[in-house]
Amino acid sequence: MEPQIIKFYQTGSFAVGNRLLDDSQRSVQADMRRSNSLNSGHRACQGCGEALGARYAIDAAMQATKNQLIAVNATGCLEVFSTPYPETSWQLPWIHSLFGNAAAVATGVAAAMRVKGREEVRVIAQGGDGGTTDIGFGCLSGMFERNDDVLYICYDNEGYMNTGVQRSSATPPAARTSTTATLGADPGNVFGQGKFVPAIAMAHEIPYVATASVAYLRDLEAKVHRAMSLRGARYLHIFVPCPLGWGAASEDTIRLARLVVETGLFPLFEAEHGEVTGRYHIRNRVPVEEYLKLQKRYAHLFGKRPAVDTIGRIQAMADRNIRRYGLLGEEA
Amino acid sequence: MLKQTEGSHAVAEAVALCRPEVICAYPISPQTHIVEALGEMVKGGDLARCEFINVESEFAAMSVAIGASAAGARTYTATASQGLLFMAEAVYNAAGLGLPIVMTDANRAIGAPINIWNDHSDALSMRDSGWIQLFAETNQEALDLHIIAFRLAEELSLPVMVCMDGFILTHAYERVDMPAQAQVDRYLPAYEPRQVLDPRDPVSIGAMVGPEAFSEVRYLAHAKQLQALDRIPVLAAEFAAIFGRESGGLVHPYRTEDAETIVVAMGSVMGTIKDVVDEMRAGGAAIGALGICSYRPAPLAAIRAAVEGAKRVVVVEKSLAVGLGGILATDVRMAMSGLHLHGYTVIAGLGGRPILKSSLHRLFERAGRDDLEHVTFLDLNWDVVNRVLDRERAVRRSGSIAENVLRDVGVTSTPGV
Amino acid sequence: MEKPFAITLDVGSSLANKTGSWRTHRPVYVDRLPPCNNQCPAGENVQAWLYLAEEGRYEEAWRKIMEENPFPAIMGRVCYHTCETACNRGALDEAVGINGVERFLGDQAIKYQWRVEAGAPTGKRVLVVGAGPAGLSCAYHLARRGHAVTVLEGSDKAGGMVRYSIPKYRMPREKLNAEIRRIVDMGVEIRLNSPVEDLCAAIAHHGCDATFVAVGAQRGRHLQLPSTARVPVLDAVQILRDLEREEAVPLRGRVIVYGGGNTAFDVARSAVRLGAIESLVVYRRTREKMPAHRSEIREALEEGVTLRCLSTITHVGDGVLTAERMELDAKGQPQSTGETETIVATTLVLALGQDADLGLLSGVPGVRVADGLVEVDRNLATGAVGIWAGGDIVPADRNATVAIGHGKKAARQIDAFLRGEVLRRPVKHELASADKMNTWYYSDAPRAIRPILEAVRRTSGFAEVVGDYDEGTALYEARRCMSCGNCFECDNCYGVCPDNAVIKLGPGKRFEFNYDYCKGCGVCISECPCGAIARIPEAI
Amino acid sequence: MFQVRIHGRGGQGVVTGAEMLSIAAFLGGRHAQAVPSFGSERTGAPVVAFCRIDDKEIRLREPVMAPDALLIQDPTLLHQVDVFQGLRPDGYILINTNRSFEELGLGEFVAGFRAERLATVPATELALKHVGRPVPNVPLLGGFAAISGLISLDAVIAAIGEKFAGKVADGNIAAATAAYEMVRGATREVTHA
Repeated sequence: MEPQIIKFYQTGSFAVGNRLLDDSQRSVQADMRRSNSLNSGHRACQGCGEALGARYAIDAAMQATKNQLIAVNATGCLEVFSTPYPETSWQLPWIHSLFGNAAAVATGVAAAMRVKGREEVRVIAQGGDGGTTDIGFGCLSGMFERNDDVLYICYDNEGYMNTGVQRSSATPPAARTSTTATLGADPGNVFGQGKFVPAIAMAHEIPYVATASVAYLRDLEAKVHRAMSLRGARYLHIFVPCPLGWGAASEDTIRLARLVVETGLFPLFEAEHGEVTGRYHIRNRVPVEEYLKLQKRYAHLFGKRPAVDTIGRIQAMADRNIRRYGLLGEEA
Repeated sequence: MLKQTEGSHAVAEAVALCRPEVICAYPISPQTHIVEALGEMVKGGDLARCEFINVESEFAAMSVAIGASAAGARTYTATASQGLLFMAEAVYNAAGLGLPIVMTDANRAIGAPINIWNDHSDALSMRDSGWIQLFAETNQEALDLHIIAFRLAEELSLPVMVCMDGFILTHAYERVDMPAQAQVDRYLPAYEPRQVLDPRDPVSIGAMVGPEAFSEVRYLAHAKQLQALDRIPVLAAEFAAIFGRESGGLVHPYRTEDAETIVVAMGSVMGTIKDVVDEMRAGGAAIGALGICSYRPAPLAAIRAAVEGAKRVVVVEKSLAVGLGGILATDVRMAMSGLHLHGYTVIAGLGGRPILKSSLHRLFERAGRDDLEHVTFLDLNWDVVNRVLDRERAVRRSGSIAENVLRDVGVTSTPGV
Repeated sequence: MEKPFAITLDVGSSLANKTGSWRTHRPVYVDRLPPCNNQCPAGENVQAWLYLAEEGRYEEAWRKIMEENPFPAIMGRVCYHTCETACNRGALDEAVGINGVERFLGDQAIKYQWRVEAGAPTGKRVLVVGAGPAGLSCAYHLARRGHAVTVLEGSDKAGGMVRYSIPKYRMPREKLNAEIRRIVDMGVEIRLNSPVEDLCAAIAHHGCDATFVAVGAQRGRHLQLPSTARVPVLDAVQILRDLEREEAVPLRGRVIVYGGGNTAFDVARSAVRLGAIESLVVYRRTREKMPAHRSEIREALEEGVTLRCLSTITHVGDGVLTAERMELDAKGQPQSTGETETIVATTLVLALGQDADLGLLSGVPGVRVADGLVEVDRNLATGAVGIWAGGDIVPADRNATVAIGHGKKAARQIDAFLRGEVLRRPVKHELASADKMNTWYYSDAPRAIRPILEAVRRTSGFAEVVGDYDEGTALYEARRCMSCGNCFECDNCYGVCPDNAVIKLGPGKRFEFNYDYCKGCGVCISECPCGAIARIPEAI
Repeated sequence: MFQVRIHGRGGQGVVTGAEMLSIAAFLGGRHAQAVPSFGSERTGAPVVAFCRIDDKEIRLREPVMAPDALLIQDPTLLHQVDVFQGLRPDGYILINTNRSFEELGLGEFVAGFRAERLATVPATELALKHVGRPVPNVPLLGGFAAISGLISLDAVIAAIGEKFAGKVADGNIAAATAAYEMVRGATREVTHA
């Protein structure tokens, strides 16, 4: 992640804007002229992390490309809430084809632009975790392997929210979904399954892979900018809380997106050609309970008899991430 | 220019003459030679300004095609059989979005049991997808239909599938008359998309449409196909004017004028049927044939006009609606509704079973005597079938029918029960 | 473009869908009361002037202070800055160095000779008795409002206790003089050497329409100690006054200061500077109970002052004092133990507090005095119409900042009185307490350390002990302010709204909610760093 | 219509042989249709290909059931597959072998056929010599031109030019020419016998 070079300011680089900074150093979201690529009137739930993540990412990409951008959208919440006939919230050329083919459709758009000599027009494909890590995975891997000039953005809310909160391969262990009931000996989603697609993306040795969270806007925007400065296949995996699916308060969306990072459960890093080149160092490490407790999908871990073992296993996952990605910085 | 070449190669050359901008390729027999040849032309520079993309599946092939077409590129791909089914979701989607993609389907059976040989099960499974589906009788027609297909697709903003029999045409070396680039350019103007993804005029393509408008959207798709019924003959006539030969159109009647028996079929088998018709005509039989070129849209009026003077209609089709009978035959019956004709359905050539002239002779003779069942399976090995059926009546057990048939045919070494 | 029906849509058409109807609660922008402002006895709008200072707009920041307090340079030195104790940032890392920034701004004003103009003349005349911080503050605020002010001062210099009880090492005189000069330059007349003995007479003499009395408490309390010898027993107030007049003071040898207030420490620290062998503060309770400010005690100890707590002096002998050890009872009150010890002493200084001399009020009808203090209402009005009192002579904490606050308050009341208006008390905003903040957004930024004069150099003279912030440091400190409860245009609400329902109005204009689209999710409220958005239920 | 059936094994260029035959016929002004007996055979498995030659458009799409000529690229198939099925009594047989029909044990079988329409040619040997690889298809076409007169050696050489280039084309032309000469010599002997 590109460090923002500022002296010291009241809000540093954490808030969206900063009136003390030069315009060019402020976030895209602080800009009155931001494109609002995903406009008001969309039908996302209150506090939707995906709606937020999509506007953050696409606005940044719009800025990076001087609005020469086309978006391809997989089926999912984002698609459904943004384009119910007769209204669309998108302000840029946008196409939705199917659930599992956003990466491939984007390849096609990029090919068309190349053949027409309009290489200044850039292409983004986007989808939820279901459309990315599960059903769209084949097309995604194919796009990576061919190194097509596409930035694929996965908005990860850890489940099939559009269809009523079912488990996906991005659903974390112990989480309750409508297909991982909190019943039996191991309630919620099982441990030892699922996949972390950023790491798989890295295995394709594509030019750029990064993770981001809607709670770290400047970092997210810097990653989009970095991605758009490169050609070839790029992947950005953005953590976007789902208040509905997770049983969280709508106002806690960003708080959750922050805590998941500060616990170590979701590492923020970036990688080029398969090698990690940067990571966010946890600023204020917190135990996983602080994150889990805010969500009803983990309610079965707490209560009168807390599931200490299970919480311990989740903490171990966070600790492993911290070790693996060096999330505590030099003092660690 | 006349040349002796493979059907696949002829199609590839014709596609190249159409100046495609994006081609997606995924290997599946018997379509591979087409995209191989195109890949060579792109890589070698003979086909300039074209992106050739090796995708990871047919689903991706059609998806890439969707993206490219929506972004305003003239787009082509080819597939067959399982490949067509694997891309089925995207096939429907391309039609729903009204994207003028042209695709070759090198017709092939669908498994299980896996079978690489020719029949029409694949294409016909997509009959309701919203694509225009044109069937070629010869390699000449196959290459001509691709040129017509791009024109038709782009005029209507609908995808067109050109169907040609796998192996029988794709792998056949025949004489074809390859058009000149100037001719093709005269016939096929540059692609001007009806809707396009372009930052200069942004739109959202692919909205979610609810009950309040979905029926209307579907009706409009239907209306567009009906429009195609008018355009296809016109485009065939224009084609004839520029290229000097008949290709395309809705149907191809052959000696139907005074025919009492009219054989209806699609694809390359029409050649064999025509030979048989000639031979039977020489023997005094009043028989003719009707080739269907435009399967979708279904040319109901043209079929009706061609058959209404006859006494009987024999539909010979390389497809089977399991549990019903004919697929093409059902369409033909619809065209005949109200006409008092005998209608016979013949299921033939499944999975590459040769359709022999001798068998057709016997078949049509029986038909002429109205001595046919309503649904006939041509050259079926009844011994094998009956043995399996008898056994299954006796023993209730599950298992692979294919395995049992092979055992009875004597191909496997496993002793029979 | 001839678009396919229903499948292809025109961009931005969702604006037709007014999602605001989903809302059950609405966010509302508010200004909450920052704890610093809430705490400031002078009523300074600390957050507001820090906001200006952090943009480098020093003169505007200074003028913001000057709206409440005419003495930033003095405050930046003698104010005990309880605002910093209240500062929400203290819980995050360390409180903002408000006092240092204030001094910086005050000094900037002196350096660049920024001035404040008097208001358009009203034709009214006000008499102020006492040119200490309360009186001068009152005079200043009245002058700003266009009233003619005459200040009567008994001493030969203006400044009151700031001058006469705070040593130079804490309050350099050129700064003090400059800030008083600025008030004089506004047209305020200060008559020195003009003690008032009869207020009614003075009012009649000067023909004024209202009066503010702030003569201060300048008489050191005396304690009659059993004495058997010649150890001189001196009054702390008198010593400090003598120091100011640069008269010789007998602070040599072993100096014992009896008392635990700031005055005691001012004397003890002065004794160190004057070459005393020992400077010992004796106090009858514990160090924690000392009324002196922590910084004062800390700096004194650094300079070599020693403490003897839980001791009372019971007898003055020949070169020695007798002290009795005390114990705290259950209520925290010191109780005798009967155990005594002796302390070698050259001089004993009594610093047991001060009383006011209120003789001038004795003939004023309606003015009541009780326990040595003037009775006033919450608006500092005495029982006599047209007469207000403030500063050390009314019941309140006795320090310069409180006095300055009194001066301002009285001036406002007097102004309303002169205009025939009733001053309406402004609605006090809800406090911007820490729980309303989201401090995640503030960068880690430990407090800047103000340069402190080395102890060796301090003890050898009266140079100012606590140094100034340079501009960079002042800016840094200003920018540590979290702007509690007041929008500082960080754009968070504008950024974090999933529905783009926040309208950014441009620099300095803050934001508006677009209730057509706000779904009421509350993310803006959660993520507002400074707690400037409230959540209220929709009427359903 | 003249129908040719070519038997061989995967890797021996059976299909290519049929295609080149059709090209040669086309170059001779005829209509021709070459088709493989479609399959996914791998190297070594028995393979069949067909070629029809006519003076008018060929519409027939069935496999060649009654060939006018058989080209057998691998004599080991004689014992595995009924290669002679449907062969017309006046048909041509050309076998890739060093041996005679008698030596192959076919003496009795071919007795009823016209002797001048029977020939063997060591096509693999010729291919190895001229091309360097055991691909007997092209020399057999040379032999077929000689035995049948249906296509000319020039047309075969032209067809080779369409399929191959450079040294491979040259080698195949040499092999086809050699086979042509050998078969012509042999059939002349028969004719004159």
